[in-house]
Amino acid sequence: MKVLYFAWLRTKIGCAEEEISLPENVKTVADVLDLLRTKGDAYVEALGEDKVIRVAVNQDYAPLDHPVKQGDEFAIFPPVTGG
Amino acid sequence: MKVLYFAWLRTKIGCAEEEISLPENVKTVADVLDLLRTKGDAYVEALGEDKVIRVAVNQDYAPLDHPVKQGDEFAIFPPVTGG
Amino acid sequence: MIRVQAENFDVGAEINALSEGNTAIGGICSFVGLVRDFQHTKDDDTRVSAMTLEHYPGMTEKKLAEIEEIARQRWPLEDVLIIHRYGRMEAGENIVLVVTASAHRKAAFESAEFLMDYLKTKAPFWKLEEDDQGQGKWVDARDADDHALTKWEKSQL
Amino acid sequence: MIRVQAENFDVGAEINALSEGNTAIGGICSFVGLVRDFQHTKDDDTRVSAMTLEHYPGMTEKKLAEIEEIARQRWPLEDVLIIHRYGRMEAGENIVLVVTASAHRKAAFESAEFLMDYLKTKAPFWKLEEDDQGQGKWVDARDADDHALTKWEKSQL
Repeated sequence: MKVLYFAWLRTKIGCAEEEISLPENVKTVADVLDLLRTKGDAYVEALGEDKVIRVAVNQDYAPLDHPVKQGDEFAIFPPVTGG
Repeated sequence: MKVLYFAWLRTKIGCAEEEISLPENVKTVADVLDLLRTKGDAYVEALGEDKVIRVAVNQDYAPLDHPVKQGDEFAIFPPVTGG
Repeated sequence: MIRVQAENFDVGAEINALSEGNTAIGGICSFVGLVRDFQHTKDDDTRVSAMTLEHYPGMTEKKLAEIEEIARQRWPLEDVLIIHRYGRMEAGENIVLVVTASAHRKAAFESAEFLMDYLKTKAPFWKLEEDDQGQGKWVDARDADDHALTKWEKSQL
Repeated sequence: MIRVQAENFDVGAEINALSEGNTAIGGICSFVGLVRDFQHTKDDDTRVSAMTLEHYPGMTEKKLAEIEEIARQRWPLEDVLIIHRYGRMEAGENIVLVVTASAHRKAAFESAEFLMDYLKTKAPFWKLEEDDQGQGKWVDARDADDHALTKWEKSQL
């Protein structure tokens, strides 16, 4: 699955885009975030419980219980500040 | 006193502007309208009780009891429809 | 700034000129009213092809200046422009332009809508519509415009 | 119509192009958001001299198209234009433009304000402000923008 990071999440994690494989037991947005938190300190810090982040699956906002599958485009970013 | 007519009031009365002298007893907007109604059928029809008209004295909207004096600019017109 | 004129105006050029060089402006809201080429659905099928706007020279300028002043007191505005035309205009031509510039989006939107509502009910203009047979008809005032104004008088802005 | 682009745009030319030839349009409302050259009054005195807007290519276009569609369903619009820039912009430059054209004034105003409120809270853009020392800082989302959106969800339009 392709994972994209934007704004301070991108700078904190130090990468804009990466490919991850989903283990069998990873079925929701929350599961993916848990999986990413095992990848090192930068991830733990960026995706910590105290951080306000948003997730989009296939370019639509998705809640924590939204299902995910291998081919999805998974994006993590802060609340938007455009306009 | 200069009296101005606009829109259908102008076309009904057949004049855009006229000069009238104010008798001693003409002290308010209502008095002026009464005076004008004595000037003929076109005036009676244009300024009839059933007509919705607005009055401005010296270029400000004025109610019926607003005082008037000889040097004033007195305008009569329908509700506005600009914009 | 207010302008009452017979000549047409270039909406784009006016907005561009207003924003130029003032970096305190965060948002500019504009509204332009145009002569609509509509069918008289109520009475008949004649098309309105043109109209003439009569106004009250002197009082018009006075009212527009008052309206601008009220808007500037209510909202933190960097700039205000009101242009209102009079005379004969054909379908598709500009009638009125309101532009408001502010540091804040909400102030720009609200003040522009306020200015238009106020113009519609207080500025001394009268529309004479001309159908495609050349017949003129004075347009009646709309209750909806008075209601739009009531909104501003009631609201605690 | 929506456009997501790095290049600047000419507000006036865009508005003029939109109205041309459509005599069913009675009113056009536009809003342009600009980079403000403001003081950081909260933290310090450094001036913001430029900013960079990052966005999510693909999702941006999708969200803007959705927002346009919602506005067209809610209001009787003759035309809609949304332009949003990304990349680096200096103080005074245009960021975003929304233009709505309708037969009716109220529809034009309301839909333009709705589009801006929606853009501010749903379109995937992130501002990195640059002060005059060249330091970048990611801008936090404002609660006020969420509240502006809530208005539209509650209102019976």
